[in-house]
Amino acid sequence: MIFITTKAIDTSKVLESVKSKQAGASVLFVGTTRQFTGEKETVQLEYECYEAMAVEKIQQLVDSVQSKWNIEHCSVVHRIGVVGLGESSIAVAVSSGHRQESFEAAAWLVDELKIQVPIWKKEFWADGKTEWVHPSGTPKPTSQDLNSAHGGS
Amino acid sequence: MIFITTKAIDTSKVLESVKSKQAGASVLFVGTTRQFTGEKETVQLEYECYEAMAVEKIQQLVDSVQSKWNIEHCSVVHRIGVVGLGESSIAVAVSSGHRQESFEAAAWLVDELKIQVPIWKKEFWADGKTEWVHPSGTPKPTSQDLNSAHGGS
Amino acid sequence: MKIRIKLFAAARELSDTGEIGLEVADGILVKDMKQQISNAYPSMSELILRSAVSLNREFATDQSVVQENDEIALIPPVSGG
Amino acid sequence: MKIRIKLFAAARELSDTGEIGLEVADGILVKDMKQQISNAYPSMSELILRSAVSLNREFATDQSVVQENDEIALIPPVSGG
Repeated sequence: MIFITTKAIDTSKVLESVKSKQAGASVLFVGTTRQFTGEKETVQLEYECYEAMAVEKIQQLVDSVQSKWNIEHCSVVHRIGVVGLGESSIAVAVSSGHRQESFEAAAWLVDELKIQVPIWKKEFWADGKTEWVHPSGTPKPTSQDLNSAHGGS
Repeated sequence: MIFITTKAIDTSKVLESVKSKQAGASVLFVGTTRQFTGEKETVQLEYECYEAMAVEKIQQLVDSVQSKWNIEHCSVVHRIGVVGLGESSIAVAVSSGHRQESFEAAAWLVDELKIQVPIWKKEFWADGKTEWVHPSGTPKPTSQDLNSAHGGS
Repeated sequence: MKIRIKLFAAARELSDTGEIGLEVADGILVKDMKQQISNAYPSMSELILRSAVSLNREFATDQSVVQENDEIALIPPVSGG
Repeated sequence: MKIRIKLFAAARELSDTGEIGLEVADGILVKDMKQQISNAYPSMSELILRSAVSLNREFATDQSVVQENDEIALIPPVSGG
């Protein structure tokens, strides 16, 4: 299950989507809007994405997870639009025969998603200011990108 | 939330129990009854526990997690009795400001639970045989045990 | 002194009971208590070698002293999760 | 050749549009295209320095060749999750 939605994420459905009798372990990661970053207070976040590319990049990450680890299923759902305090912006679920694979794969997938997938977050601070969050690193082509340049599958 | 139950685990409630506006990340681990271990087929598992000690040991693990990592909340639910194929025997949820803490703490807690908490699993194999799973290692007192000998809080 | 020892999992099945009573010397060490259980219940002796003992719901060492009224349990290698 | 470039997030807000059109040399390299966007939209120039470019939904390098009818986007540093 891979999709991008403007609606609230049903995290139990994301977990359910990776269930398998072959799996002894499932790991669900949920990213939520945090109220404080240091001293600064957030009132809400707003996410924007380049949807066609985001879905393809997420699919590539899921494919990489499937090839790097012995896992059963992997699902990724990202919400866009306004995400209020405590609400979920992302849910990643992975199932595998043994737990180590699910933990590693889920953590890796979230790390990579934050580097490679064209989704952007706008902070709405409590002081009324807004700010697009643009980490210092520039998105870099991966070897996969270079191999499949102009591929776009 | 820490408890041991004979009923099916509501994993979404376990995840819900760690929600916090201070948390940007939640990780839920769910252990389920796997059908195959190598060539051997399982039809169900049955768990037994020394409940008073198990709850205390889980509480100690949760306390350790709270002191080792900067986390918001941590919940552990373990099911005992018969757990059918695909059903959940354990759910561990951790929330934290940032995701790395939740991933590390949840993985550590499950690892330690499997070493330190007096819960035992009986395999019911498809060939009709049954087997208590007793890993080769003997449960070892931790420094915490030695410090609190005859403590029992 | 008279002690009672809780048994679980394979130990419970091998002895066919969830708790056994034993008359032991005052101030007996855990290792000697384990030996005495082994002698009284030979069916458990192999498992006892691989098992820990808890006193008042904390793991004890072989050198721990068993006191009267301690809550004692034999803890075979655990397999929760 | 005439190309169209999708803009997102801060780039979209700085330029006040989700897509810009540009007349560029045939076979232009990504790095030269970025420079040309910078010249045409100075408000984005600082952000462009830190942004990647995608061609047909894959990240391109500075040396990638832009072809007519490519689906082109400027990708500021991402912050999903």
